[in-house]
Amino acid sequence: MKIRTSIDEAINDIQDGATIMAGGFGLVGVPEKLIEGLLRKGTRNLTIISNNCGIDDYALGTLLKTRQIRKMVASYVGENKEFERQFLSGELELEFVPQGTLAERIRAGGAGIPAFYTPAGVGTQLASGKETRGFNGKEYVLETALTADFAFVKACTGDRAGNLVYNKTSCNFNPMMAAAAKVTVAEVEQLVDTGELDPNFIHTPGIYVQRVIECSGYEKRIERRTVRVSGGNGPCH
Amino acid sequence: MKIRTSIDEAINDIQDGATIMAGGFGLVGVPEKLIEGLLRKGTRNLTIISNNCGIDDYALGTLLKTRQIRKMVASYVGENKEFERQFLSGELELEFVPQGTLAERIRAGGAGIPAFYTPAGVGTQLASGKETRGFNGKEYVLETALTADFAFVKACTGDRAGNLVYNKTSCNFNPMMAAAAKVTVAEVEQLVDTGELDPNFIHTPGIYVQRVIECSGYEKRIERRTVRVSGGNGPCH
Amino acid sequence: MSLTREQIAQRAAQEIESGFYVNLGIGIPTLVANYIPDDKHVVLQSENGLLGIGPYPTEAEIDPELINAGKETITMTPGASLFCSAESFAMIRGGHINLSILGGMEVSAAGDLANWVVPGKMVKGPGGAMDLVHGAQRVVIIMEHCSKNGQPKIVNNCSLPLTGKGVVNRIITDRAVIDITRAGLVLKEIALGYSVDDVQLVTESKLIIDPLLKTIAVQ
Amino acid sequence: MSLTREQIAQRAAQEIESGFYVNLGIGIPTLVANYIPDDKHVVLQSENGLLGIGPYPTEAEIDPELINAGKETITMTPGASLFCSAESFAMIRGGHINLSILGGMEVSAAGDLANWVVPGKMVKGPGGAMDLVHGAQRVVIIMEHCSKNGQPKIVNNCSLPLTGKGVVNRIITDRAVIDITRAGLVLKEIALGYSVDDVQLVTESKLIIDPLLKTIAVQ
Repeated sequence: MKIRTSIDEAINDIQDGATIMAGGFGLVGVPEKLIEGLLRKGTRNLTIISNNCGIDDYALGTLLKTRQIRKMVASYVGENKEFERQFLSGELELEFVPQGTLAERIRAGGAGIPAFYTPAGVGTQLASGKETRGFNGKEYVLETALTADFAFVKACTGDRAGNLVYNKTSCNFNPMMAAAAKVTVAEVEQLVDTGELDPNFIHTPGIYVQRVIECSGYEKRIERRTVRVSGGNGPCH
Repeated sequence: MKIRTSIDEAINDIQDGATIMAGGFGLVGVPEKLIEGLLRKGTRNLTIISNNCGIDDYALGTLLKTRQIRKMVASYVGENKEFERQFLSGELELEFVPQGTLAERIRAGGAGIPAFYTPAGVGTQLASGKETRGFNGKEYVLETALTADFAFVKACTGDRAGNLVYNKTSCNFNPMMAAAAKVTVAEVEQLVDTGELDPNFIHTPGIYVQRVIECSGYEKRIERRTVRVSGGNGPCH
Repeated sequence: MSLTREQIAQRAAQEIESGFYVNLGIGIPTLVANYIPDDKHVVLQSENGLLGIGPYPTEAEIDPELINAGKETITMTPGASLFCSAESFAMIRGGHINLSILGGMEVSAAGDLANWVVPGKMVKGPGGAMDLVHGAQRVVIIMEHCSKNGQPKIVNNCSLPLTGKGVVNRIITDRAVIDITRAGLVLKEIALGYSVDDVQLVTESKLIIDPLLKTIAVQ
Repeated sequence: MSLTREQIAQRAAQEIESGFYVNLGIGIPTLVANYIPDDKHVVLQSENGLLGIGPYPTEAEIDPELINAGKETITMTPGASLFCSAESFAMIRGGHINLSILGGMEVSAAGDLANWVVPGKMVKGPGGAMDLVHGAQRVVIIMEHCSKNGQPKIVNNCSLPLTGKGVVNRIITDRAVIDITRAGLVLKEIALGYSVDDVQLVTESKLIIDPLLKTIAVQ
């Protein structure tokens, strides 16, 4: 019942003005097929919660060109010229959130925690106007949960029950987002039968995922291709 | 550097009056060898944070007979006669915490979150005297982080870097406790070389674990042995 | 005739819809699983860290490290997942569980629940009940209609320490099915052989009679 | 002679002790990894969800889904672990990282850090820096001693928007190593060829001279 057979079907009920979380760090673990679907669908006036905003011709960056995004909630948006242009002209609203606070606010949204205290941002403009409070001699800022109408997540493998497994650093924001939205749509590179995944090693339990779609032809763009000479050691990290 | 070769060595610096977290739910995932070590060592005046308190002749229950526990922080302590006697006589201090709040307070302790709001316990005696606050029309109680001097955790497999993997429902409170203590001691059934565990499927990253000891001869007691007739269906869950 | 424990469980199973994620409490609620029809796709959650509780194991299948929240040995269904207690209660608190069926000692007309302190007995602790009553989308309480002394357990105000305030959606007893609504308690179903007056007599709060009042359908 | 970028990285690597878990910021801090001696056992954390960063991959080893926080392709060391961003920042915020080495634009005498807003440029966002400066047990900032206009970057009060207040433990520049203490800024080491006066001249706040003042040891 969770399986969808086309991206368009998987997102057909997303309305203009929706709030959408999208997984990924840089260009890794990005739900690229679902974002392409949103581009085709032309849904407008979107609030997007995502750590980054893609690049000009890939991932969330493509939705900027078509002016589908009204507001962006992110920790870092550095790699995108069109973003800069729209923000400076006032077309695009932007809320910066420290990366750890962003991750924790999304986790809180999925975990029924309405608010929590964190040290990140205290004394900076990102905490200005927010309530602060001392615990054990240190000052913390109160941050509230983030939720969304939809979450777009990208996994390596999924099953028919909605269980997901991520590959390496493509995990990033995907699991928390899966839990924090009313409807979570997961695009997976490989769909397996229920029971094939080891229950001990599920990253996102199926309860958090309402729709699963198997996709192929992933670009998996590389933002900074850094290599060492084979056999060599340096530059080593 | 994290590997210890005897339980006694692994816990030799625990002082009277220490606060110790111990993993496990019921009798599953209990660090039974470390608790036996504490019994041998005779450390007294302990504050124990654990979901349950074992049974009279196994796990944390054994430390009650020897009066090593001064205070217990738990969600459920139902299976223990000596516990009842000491509590009713006033020898043992007891703090009840709703199970989800206990899990989240320990997670907060390891995650640098000093306090958070939760709905559990609002309007009950467990929230009496605690600060409450409304968010989006619902009332929540402020709960603070729990930390400890030591955490005792039990894993199925561990490596020399301190990475841990748990088996089935023996996971329970172990991962959060591993992160919430100054010194975490992990007893494992199988110690493998660093690099043998799949990095994608580590339950507790090694950064949280200061000491690892391989143990054998696990009892793994069963509290309620419930079976169905082979081939039959009912009672089915 | 009042419903047996098995019949209460049978009636409670009718609360479960296909596609639901359900948490069943310890005791009679655990029996509810036996009455979920095979054609309903239901996933049972256990707050000690399992989604997808299967049948009890055969002797050969027993794994001491696979238990439910009642500490019984169990198995897993295909598609099950295992996780830590923080994730388990994030799942519960975050509203991802469609339904929780729990036992009760007292329920008030306002939906307050008391089920963790047994009068005259050592207090064992709340376990996960205080989290479940706030987290589950719907909370159904199953219990005997009266105490052993014949006193009402559905009351204007709970006398026992609360598990949660205003958290119960429905009560299923051996004599009736009652909804907690803003207007008050609504009598929805009644056990065969009981009259509305019979049920009101053992219910402290005034009952509103549902115009579609039915007989509880159990076998 | 002022230290080169590589020499600053080399000096910063001396901050790392065997057994440390370390988070290195983007830019020059990333270079620090090249100067960790092989006999030190050090685990590098990347806030996008990896503990145990290894060398850059060979062409054959490249995995587009294995990157560091600077979005560079990398490998993993034996014993590495992968996790989600919430866990990664729980690890950072919870004080489990022994040391974070980050770049800086201004540091105040009170240890305030400004490093996320570049004057006259589009603000890209704080990334994980605001979490790291509070979470790591020790924060070391590496930067040029002066701006391109020759203005001091170690100041009484930061003029740029802050990343964190009172968070820096040590500053390593091309000319000096300076500790932030309750008593004030303490000059610990000085680059070969510079005098104390030279360094004070380009430092807005008054320096306390450590009695054991040394020359920065780099190659």
